[in-house]
Amino acid sequence: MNPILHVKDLSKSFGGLVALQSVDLKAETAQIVGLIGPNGAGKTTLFNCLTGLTPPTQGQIEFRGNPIVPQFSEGRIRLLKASTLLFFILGWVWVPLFYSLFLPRTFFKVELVLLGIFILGMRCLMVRAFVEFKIWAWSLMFVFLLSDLITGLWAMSHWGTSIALVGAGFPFGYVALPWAIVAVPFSLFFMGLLLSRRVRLLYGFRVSPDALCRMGMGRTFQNIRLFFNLSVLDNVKIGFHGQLKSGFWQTLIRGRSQRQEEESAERAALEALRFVDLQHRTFDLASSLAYGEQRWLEIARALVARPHLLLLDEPAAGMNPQESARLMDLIFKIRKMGTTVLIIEHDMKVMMNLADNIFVLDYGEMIAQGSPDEIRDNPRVIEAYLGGGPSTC
Amino acid sequence: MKKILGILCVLVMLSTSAWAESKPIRIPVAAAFTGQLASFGEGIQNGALLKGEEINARGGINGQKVKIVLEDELCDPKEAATVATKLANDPRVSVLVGHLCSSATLAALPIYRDAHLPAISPASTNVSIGKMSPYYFRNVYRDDFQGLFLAKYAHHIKGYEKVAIFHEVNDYSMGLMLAFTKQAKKLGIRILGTEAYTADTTDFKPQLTKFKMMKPDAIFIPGYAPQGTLIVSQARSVGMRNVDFFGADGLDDDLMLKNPDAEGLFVTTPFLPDKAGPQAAGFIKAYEAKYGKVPNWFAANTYDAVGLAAQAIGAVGQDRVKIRDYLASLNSKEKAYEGVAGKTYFDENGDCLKDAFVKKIKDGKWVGAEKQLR
Amino acid sequence: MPRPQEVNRSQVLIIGLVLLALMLPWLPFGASTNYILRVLTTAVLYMILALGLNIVPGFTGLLDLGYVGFYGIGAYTSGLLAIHYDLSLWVILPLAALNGALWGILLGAPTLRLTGDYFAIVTFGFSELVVLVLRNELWLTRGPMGLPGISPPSIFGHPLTRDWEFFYLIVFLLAVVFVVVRRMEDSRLGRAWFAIREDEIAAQCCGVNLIRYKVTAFAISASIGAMGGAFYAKWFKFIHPDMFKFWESILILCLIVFGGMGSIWGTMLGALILIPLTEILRAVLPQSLFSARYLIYGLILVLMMRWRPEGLIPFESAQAEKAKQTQKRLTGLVGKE
Amino acid sequence: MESLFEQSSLFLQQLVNGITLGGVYALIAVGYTMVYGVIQLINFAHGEIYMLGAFLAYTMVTVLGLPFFAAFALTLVICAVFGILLDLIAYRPLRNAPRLAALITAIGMSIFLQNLALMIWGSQIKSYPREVLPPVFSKAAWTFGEVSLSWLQVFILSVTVVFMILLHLIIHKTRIGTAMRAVSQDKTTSALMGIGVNRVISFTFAIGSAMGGMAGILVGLYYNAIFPTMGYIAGIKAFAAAVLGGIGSVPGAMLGGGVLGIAEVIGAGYISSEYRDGISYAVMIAVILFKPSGLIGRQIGEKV
Repeated sequence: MNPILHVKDLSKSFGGLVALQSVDLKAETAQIVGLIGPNGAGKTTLFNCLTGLTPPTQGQIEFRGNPIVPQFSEGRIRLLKASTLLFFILGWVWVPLFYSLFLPRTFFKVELVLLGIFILGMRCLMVRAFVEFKIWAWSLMFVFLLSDLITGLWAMSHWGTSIALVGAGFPFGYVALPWAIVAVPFSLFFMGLLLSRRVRLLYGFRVSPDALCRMGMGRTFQNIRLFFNLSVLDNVKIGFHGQLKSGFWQTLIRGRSQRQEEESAERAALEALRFVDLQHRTFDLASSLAYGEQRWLEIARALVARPHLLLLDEPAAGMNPQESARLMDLIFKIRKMGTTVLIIEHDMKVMMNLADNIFVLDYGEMIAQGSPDEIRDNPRVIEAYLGGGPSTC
Repeated sequence: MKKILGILCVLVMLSTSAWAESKPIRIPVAAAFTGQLASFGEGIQNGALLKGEEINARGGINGQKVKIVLEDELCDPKEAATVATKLANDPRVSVLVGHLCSSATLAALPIYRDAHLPAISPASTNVSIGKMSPYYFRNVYRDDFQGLFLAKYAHHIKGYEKVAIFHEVNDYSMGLMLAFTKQAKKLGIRILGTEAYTADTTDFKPQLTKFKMMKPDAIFIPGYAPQGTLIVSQARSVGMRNVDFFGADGLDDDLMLKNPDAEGLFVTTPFLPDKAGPQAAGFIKAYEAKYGKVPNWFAANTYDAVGLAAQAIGAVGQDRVKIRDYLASLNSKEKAYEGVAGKTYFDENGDCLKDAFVKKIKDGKWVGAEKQLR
Repeated sequence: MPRPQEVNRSQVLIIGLVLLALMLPWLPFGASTNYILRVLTTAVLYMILALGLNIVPGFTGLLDLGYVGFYGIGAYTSGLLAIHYDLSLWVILPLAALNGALWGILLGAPTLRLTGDYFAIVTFGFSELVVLVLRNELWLTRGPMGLPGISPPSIFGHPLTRDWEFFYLIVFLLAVVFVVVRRMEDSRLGRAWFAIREDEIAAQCCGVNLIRYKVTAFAISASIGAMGGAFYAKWFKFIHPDMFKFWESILILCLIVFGGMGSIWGTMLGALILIPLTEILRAVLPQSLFSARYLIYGLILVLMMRWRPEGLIPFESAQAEKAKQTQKRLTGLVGKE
Repeated sequence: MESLFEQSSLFLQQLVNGITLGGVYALIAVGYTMVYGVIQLINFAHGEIYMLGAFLAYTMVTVLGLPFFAAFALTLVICAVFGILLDLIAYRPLRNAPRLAALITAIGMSIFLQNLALMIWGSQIKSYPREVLPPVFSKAAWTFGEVSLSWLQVFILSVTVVFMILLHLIIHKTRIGTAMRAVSQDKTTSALMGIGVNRVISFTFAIGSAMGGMAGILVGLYYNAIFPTMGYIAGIKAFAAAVLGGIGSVPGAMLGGGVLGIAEVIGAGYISSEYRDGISYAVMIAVILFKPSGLIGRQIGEKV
């Protein structure tokens, strides 16, 4: 069986500081996986990498069989980009140049030709930035598309269709209608292509956190991040966001499908709240909740979308023993639903009882892995926890 | 329920009776009395109040006193529209004197038109105003006339061959610039360059430096005095020593006198104290007695506009449409209103034909130019 | 059958306000009726503008200082279409809104990934550039000469000229905008905006695509602003670049800060109080002080931020009220079942 | 090739004008950049302090009859105090509030001050009377053909450069400068290290405001014009300069001011004087969009 989450050789460094170093981690479906380690071991950084908030420096993460970090080596990506560049140069430079050869020679004034060449050069230069999703390249691209269209149309109205069709634009607009006809659909197609996850990965883009969430990854935060000024119900409904589809027009028209969606969101939210036993606070503002309740709410918000993988960052922090016990029950229940739970926890007792499999991080390195019993007896773990800090370096 | 109705009835009676009881005839004067153009507004205010007092001293209009009501619109089109609505819906108002800036006038115009309220502008010179409403009159010449006049003056009297234009980006300034350019080209004056500035700039040096290299005989500044005085000083400081400056009535402001660099600058003006007719002498005397300075053209034109309004009310009573018809009937030299700033009579657009004069700064004072264009 | 006590308060309020608005032109204010109506039309126009602006800083939590740019774009779209093509208001309004939205997307798509302050500054620059273009492109906008002679709107061939007709028209527009904004707020879209406002990172981890929802918010806000501008041009019959200066943005921002950023009723209340206040100031203040009336708006911004940053009707209480309504509805449903 | 010579001297003259303008922008930009560096706030009211500086000196010279250089020095002090007060009254209570609140307060403060000045001094353009200024200011310091540099320009440039160097030394060589740099990195940690954060912030405001006030006087002298709305446009342009150079960096402000001043003057002289202000806005937008760290600023990462 494929693991639901597979982290391979993942590294992350901030400037000179190495936060994660060649971490490997595997989680099977409906497993509870624990992640422990002393403070500053890189647990939260790992979570941020998993949810797409921080791009890893190196390595691969596969979630439900999909890679979510650019999947090729640097060289492969460079090759891909180079070939795209070639493709682009053909499109962006050759076509207008070719057409401009048909122009009457009187049109070529030195400044205009220089301007044209300069702009074409800019087009070539921006291709890479374009593929890398740089804002400026995209804005320029838009301007170019517009200018292609306008100059093409202008040339057509000025010299008549037939001349424009052989590319009368160069000195004044450097491109003409035929080029616009080629370029616009081509560019639109390419833009659309870049929006799909697989192609973006191919070009070295990571998957964004919201896309990951919609793929079935839910998380809570170490320092609680709720929508404090909204009601508890709305908080949970936002967690259901990815499950809904209605956009601007549906919202405006309020058709049947939109109302049904809203009802389904409401039902799911209420159910999730009942699941974490918060239904009595449904209509209060999140800011009015007690600390422990806020933790439950965060879990409910992450759960409502029925994620395949739930990441819990120190869920038991600030909870009393009774609540911790309830939390354990809850996590078992979540596992029973078929959800994998990856959990960071300091409370060893909780962890030993809970986890099927434990990973231990220390100074960004995965130092141990195994069942709770194995971990308990592992000398390196004991050293990391008891021997403490810098001496192990 | 009865109670509420009762209160409403009382309110209605109160409000209607309040209007009916007001005795003096109200002549509102709407212009910018504060803000950047306040010094123009000051002339307008003084002229209007002086005329109001004089009318009242002579026993008012048919025995009724006149009350001049000042409405400040800051030369802001939005404010002008609000003020216009207020006036248009005030039944005590049958004619008004107003609007200084053309943009304010254009915003207020449709409101007066819809309310059939005649208005006389003493200072809006924009070309496009006249045709837009039959209820709008002005006793000042238009920008195109002024621009044409200046071009002729520059050519025939001053003999300029190369002129640069430095205009503000506003309706008044650009109207003048276009008219001047058109006429100058006909007369064979070379326009070396046309540059622009906005009202909130104080740095004119880049444009002036450019002008300096062109070596013009003179620079035409069709703008307002606050910027005009800066332009002149900065031009001197970038090293333009032997260049003349001239402008239109927007520069006709005492602010220019404080600037020693402005010596020799000449402007067009609709009113020239030393060249004015005999009926102006009394006005100038009274004005000097009251305000301690020589009246400018804003004061004179407003003085005339208020007088014209009063004459109309005296002739046909406080009826908006009748006043409008009366004003429109003053359509020839014979029927013209004799004011301190010359005769006022209207063409079919409500525009008037008037003479322009040239005055210049000499020893820190405005004096009429020796040679006037006839 | 809903029992009488189940009719909720805001519905009563809405019906009451609409009735009041419809009655207003016929109340006996004597000769000043038209003046009052004009001031109120301005107030309602600003209510619309404030509702539109509110979507960006109020719902999405981004300071937008360039709102007046869209207002100006709408006004000039409307004015130019009216002058050159003599289109009806009902064609112009959607076109202006569309044009506003287009520029909103063009500006928003690259800028919305900036952090708060930079975003504010870029939007500010945008609005100033709009004014510059309106002022200098004479061939299109006649520049500082303004656009006079815009025809008044007409309904079924009857041209509107009287003040009460414009008042009814703007109240109708307000009703439309109100319904639109209410629907946005109480939906998946609105919740996504609120989530972004409250915590961008958490929102992202809940599956909210930040850029998409920010751009949507910006575009909707811009189109409402442009619609306000379109009405303005048709109502004023004259537009001028100076009408769309940065001050207007500040004024509208002041309205929503005063009323309560993020709460619909708050923004409307803010406009309803502050806009007529200008007219009261005109009557009360001496002439020399009136030109400095913006002093009061500046003071309002500072004091509100210091003592009551959430405004007259705070966002939280609006949300709490909404939650209460939902509770009533849901318990009602449970009761029926 | 006389025309070529003329062209080049025109260009040189424009360059001189541009550099002077840039120096002024740099002086204002310093205030923005320092405050932003320390508390990450765009102090919109800074442009107003610049305006107040010009007006204060004007009042002192005309009403109180002080000699020019005394008024100059006194204005710097008053502006510094004013900056501290501004922080104390408006911004300090909001230190822990959302950034939006502080930004709105800054805008409100700017409008308030501008209109206050409008009430006090009126909207008419004022200028320093010539009698009170050192007469040497209007003389040319250096003339080469058509290109000239006046003593006033020399004065402005030298004041700018001297104060910039002084500022650089303060920030990098003194205790308080070190404290400022520490606070700009992390307020909480600095407080834990025993730095009086509020004192440092006050100091920052004082220095920035003094510079702003000084720029106000210099501009008032250079263009001979003081009016209540002068701070608005100049403030925005100076902010653009600060962003261009890299906000948070003092040499950056200097560089940004110079580049923007030259760009503006050259743009107004050669491209279009109508779009003069637009050049600054466009530069600002472009820099923010494409290189938010500016020419020599450091990248400010967002904390997750």
